[in-house]
Amino acid sequence: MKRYLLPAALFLLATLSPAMAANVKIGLMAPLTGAYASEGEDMEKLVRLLVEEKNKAGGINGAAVELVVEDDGSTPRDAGNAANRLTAKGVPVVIGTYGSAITEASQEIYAEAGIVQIATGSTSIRLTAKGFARFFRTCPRDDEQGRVAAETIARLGYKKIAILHDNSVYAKGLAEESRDRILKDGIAEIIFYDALQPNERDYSAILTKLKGINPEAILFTGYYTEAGLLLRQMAEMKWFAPMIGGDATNNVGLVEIAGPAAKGYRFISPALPEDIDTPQAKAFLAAYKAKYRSMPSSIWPVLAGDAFNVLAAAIEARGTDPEAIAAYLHRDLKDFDGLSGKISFDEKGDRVGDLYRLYEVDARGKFVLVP
Amino acid sequence: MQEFLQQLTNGLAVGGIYALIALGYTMVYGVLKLINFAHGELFALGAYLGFTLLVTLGLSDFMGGVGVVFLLLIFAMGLVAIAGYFLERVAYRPLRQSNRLAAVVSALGASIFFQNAMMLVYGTKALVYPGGILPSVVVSVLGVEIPLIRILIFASSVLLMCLLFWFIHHTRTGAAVRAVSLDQGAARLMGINVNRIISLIFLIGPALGAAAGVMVGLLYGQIRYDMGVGYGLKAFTAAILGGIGNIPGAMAGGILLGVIEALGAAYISIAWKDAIAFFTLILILIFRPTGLLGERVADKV
Amino acid sequence: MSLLSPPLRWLAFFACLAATPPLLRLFGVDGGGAVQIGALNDIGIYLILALSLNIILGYAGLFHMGHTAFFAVGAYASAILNTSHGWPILQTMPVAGLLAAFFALLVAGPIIRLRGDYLLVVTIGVVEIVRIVLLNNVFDLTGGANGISGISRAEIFGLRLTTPADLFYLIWAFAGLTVILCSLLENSRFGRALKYIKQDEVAAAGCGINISLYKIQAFVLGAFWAGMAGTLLAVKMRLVDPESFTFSQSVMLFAIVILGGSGSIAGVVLGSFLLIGLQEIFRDFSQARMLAFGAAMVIMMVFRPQGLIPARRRRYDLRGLTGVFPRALGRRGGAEGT
Amino acid sequence: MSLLALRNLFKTFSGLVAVAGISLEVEEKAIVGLIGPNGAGKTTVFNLITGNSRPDSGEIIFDRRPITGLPTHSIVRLGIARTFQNIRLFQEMSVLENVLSGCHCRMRAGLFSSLFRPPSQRREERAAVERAMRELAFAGLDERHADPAGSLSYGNQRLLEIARALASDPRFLILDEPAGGMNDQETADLMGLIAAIQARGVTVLLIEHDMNLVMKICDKVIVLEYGAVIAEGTPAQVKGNPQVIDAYLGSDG
Repeated sequence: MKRYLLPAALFLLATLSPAMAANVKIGLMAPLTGAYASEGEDMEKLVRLLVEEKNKAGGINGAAVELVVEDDGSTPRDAGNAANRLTAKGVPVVIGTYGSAITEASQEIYAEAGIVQIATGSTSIRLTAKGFARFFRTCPRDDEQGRVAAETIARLGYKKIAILHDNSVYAKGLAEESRDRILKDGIAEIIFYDALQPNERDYSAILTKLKGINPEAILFTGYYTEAGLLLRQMAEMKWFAPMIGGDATNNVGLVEIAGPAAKGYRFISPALPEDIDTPQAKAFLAAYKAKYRSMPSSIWPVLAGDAFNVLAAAIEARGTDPEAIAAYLHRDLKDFDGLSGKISFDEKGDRVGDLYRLYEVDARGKFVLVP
Repeated sequence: MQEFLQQLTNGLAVGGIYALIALGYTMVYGVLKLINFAHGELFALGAYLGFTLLVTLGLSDFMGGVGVVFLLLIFAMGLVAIAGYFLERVAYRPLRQSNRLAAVVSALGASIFFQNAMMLVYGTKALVYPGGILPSVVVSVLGVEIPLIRILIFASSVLLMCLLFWFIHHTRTGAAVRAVSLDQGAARLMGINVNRIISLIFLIGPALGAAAGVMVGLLYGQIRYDMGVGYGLKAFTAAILGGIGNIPGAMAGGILLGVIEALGAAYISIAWKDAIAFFTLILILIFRPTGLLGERVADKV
Repeated sequence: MSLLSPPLRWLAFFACLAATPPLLRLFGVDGGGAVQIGALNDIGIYLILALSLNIILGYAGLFHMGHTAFFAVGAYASAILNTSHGWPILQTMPVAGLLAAFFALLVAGPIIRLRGDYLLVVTIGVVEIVRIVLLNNVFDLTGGANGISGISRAEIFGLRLTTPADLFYLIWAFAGLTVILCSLLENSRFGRALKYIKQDEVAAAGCGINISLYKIQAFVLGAFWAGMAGTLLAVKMRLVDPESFTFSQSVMLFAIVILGGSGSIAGVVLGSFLLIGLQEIFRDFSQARMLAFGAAMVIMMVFRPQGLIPARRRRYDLRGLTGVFPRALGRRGGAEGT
Repeated sequence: MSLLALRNLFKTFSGLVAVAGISLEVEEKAIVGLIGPNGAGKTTVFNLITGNSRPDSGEIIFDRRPITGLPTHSIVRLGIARTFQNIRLFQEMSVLENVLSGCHCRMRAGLFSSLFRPPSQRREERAAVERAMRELAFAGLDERHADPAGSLSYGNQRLLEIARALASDPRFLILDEPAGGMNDQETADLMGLIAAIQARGVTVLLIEHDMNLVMKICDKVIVLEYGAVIAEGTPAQVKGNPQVIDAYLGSDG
């Protein structure tokens, strides 16, 4: 008989505890495993810190915030399961996720459950073209980034360029946007347009091919790992063509991989954490560095933090009814002082305001804002 | 013509690494008729151990150049050989008598286990080998510029292969290995301790994989816990291409696969690189059902 | 064990399954058990796929580790027909199966003569090529890395299937049908022919079995079923993309058949529940989830190399056939050794 | 009238001449023995007849129809069945299912009828099981029908192979060293069985090293050496033939 006492007691405790404190559940769907695991880890660390600070300051309208985290595994299939789990746990709002295809796999599930979803790194245009009333994103869209890329190439005066993507949802979208904008405005001649295979290592064949074509500049719209490898292997081959990247190459990992070859590499990206001049951003990032002894490796975790901030503001104003929260975000939230600058959403849920800046990697491997 | 030669050398460097890993598959298959699906992960483990030796133990501070590479290879190969030994003892020896597919599934389980163990220990972020271990000098041969590091790596791959070929074909233990691969029962009757030979195979095979791992780390810098899957699949394809179980076959298959990929990327399309490699494999196997150098398997009636 | 004859045992099994969704809701499991039902739906689709692979790998003994290629062909066929030609999704199922079967015919023809491990690597090559074809958006059909989304809801007799519980009954009805057809197949001339080929090809040819024809038929039938399972995936996910059809999924199906019991329907069912279920159960280990899963695979294989429920020899109904025929030789009863 | 005729058959295996211009005939309902020292090409001739390997040149005529180059499964359907020198049974399947495999070419149920099971398919199955049990009884193995083939004794496995071959209702049965590994009692039983097979109207061609068996049971004996026929005739004629003795005992000259 004694043997059954302990499990029985535990069971009772488990069923009783949630009933007591009616706290505010906020869902976080992030890639804790799989290809984008490094972005996911920083996302969770940053949002948890924000939750701790919010709870220390008395929570939202007196109720403690409970962060419910689910791993989307960087794949559409796992994202579907993660979304089902979050909806089952009855979260009114969800922050996430980073990859475009992965967010897309969860949109339908959250829309059906009427949950407000704020994507943090999915820049594919399609996500806000399907009319989901409660879908928002704190990251900009590919077409805006395409426009900025085209303008940058025009400003730097390159006439013959090569465009390289990696066939992923994000990279291909950005490559197409940039190409269409460059051709429409007659900015330059595109002498190479193809995709490399992601998570490879040897890109010597592609670089040799590009060397033969000898473009004035290469626009690479893929992720930072491949960008780093391309730069490193170009240096190895003692052949250099100026390279410009999209916002997914904004990660310190690029400098680690490329080493000295990263010098002179330019990329387009929303403002970096260090360059955010808002006071609350500086304070928060100092707290982040104190707790985790390192800065977030890119802007994406910061945009996840902003998603939390706008949701907290909406819940404080309208309570936890998703319908009211969505309405608040659409109409009442204007120029909200977020970590990544002013935040407001248009009717489709996209973020308003130009966010993109041009960055360059300096000799010491630091990302420097190009005026 | 210039670009063709350049692409050829690109292919050779990649092919050297595929060949080195393929040797691990071929040796294990030759003796046990088992596809060691966990071999790709042992390759990745070699890369990670190389990183640990270089960075955490600070090997790179006080020694430079070829001395470091030699030490790295020895340590990484030694440690991964031990991992290979335990892999065989735990996951394969109990299944030696049962049907072959049971061992294949056990290998798949071991591969998933190793991969995730590395993820937990080393984290999900890609780690990068410190630069500057080997001088980044470009040597121009016949007008083709080849980075020195690629030549070094190709040369050491070929060296290790020749060493292995000499060991298998010109030493007593090598003869024992060949005997066991032909017929375990007969070999046992001849007084060969089959278990010891198989353990030896699981020391050498994984060690070669580890060597390739260190080389990939030095050449490309960036290593991830799941890189074993891609390289493992390619090397396994190369081993089959050359005729599984046949050491020169693994060398030929690996180098051929590297060249096919490079030329396919250069002259057909970079997005279809892997598809071209696999398509070529299927074509070759249709006309040579046991690989390029594999023996004709006539079924004795 | 023989309390219930096999058909009754299966009936009981499916009855319990059918009762699960209402029971989950009854016990007030949070979210009406949507997560548990979602997991069961996953297991159901994998079971259908594993049973179709069992025809090729389990019965015919062909080393096939590229079954996801046929699954992908079916899923994409359904997605394309649904999104750009407006077909109701469930109507696309037969076409998805036929296209996958045709693709199998195309692929199996030249490679059927290959032996064991060479066939294995070719099938792996096929699944990698299919994934790259899907990724590179060939003929602008497959939608590249985005895949194809916006697949419409399934409808049966005017009833729209929206909740996971609706999908549950659709998927498990199909799984039940698959179990029935596989057992009919297993105990028929066709099934026996495949088993003879698996044991000894030369002897099978010596009994008048057209080896290549039967191997290709096994491949085509397995692919047809996997293609239809592709439609179910399209119905469940409402989005198909290249990353859902990877080599590691083929590996999982291969492991389910071998671990569960090659050539045994009950074994494959248990294998599906175990291998897919374990991944869900270990979920609360989060990052260590797959570590435990890999170790579990090795341990299970080491302790049950013949599979958890190995295939049993079929017992024939010999009423009125024993002891009635003339003997040319005396009775050879005992197993006297020579 | 000869049921089977080989005309000038040639077969080389990468240089080694296994069959050098063999011509022979097997009369219907006869028992013909094919003997000769090891390596004389006996099993190769069998493999050529059953389509397991293809002749370089020459013709194989069965029941006045050329069957050279046909695939094995078509040859079996025409009525030629065989056993193998080293036993090739389906070890893990039941004795009954082993014999059922012989019935395979006499049945028609394809994939669809296997699934939807029309009455014709059910009748066909029952008839096949009945035939298999009949052949098992004929070979005396009917009580072992449920045991796995691998559990039978060596001699019984030989008999099971014969039962399996008979299940395909052949007109021509090829036995490849049926008495190999059998003791005297089993060999005697085998003779009885072969006689019974002949009584059923089946023509038998057998390779055998047990001269006692060959001389007692064969109507005609053909002697092969180095891939060529060196003698042919009744057992008595062949026994006295000096060339045959040389071939076997080696000439001392």
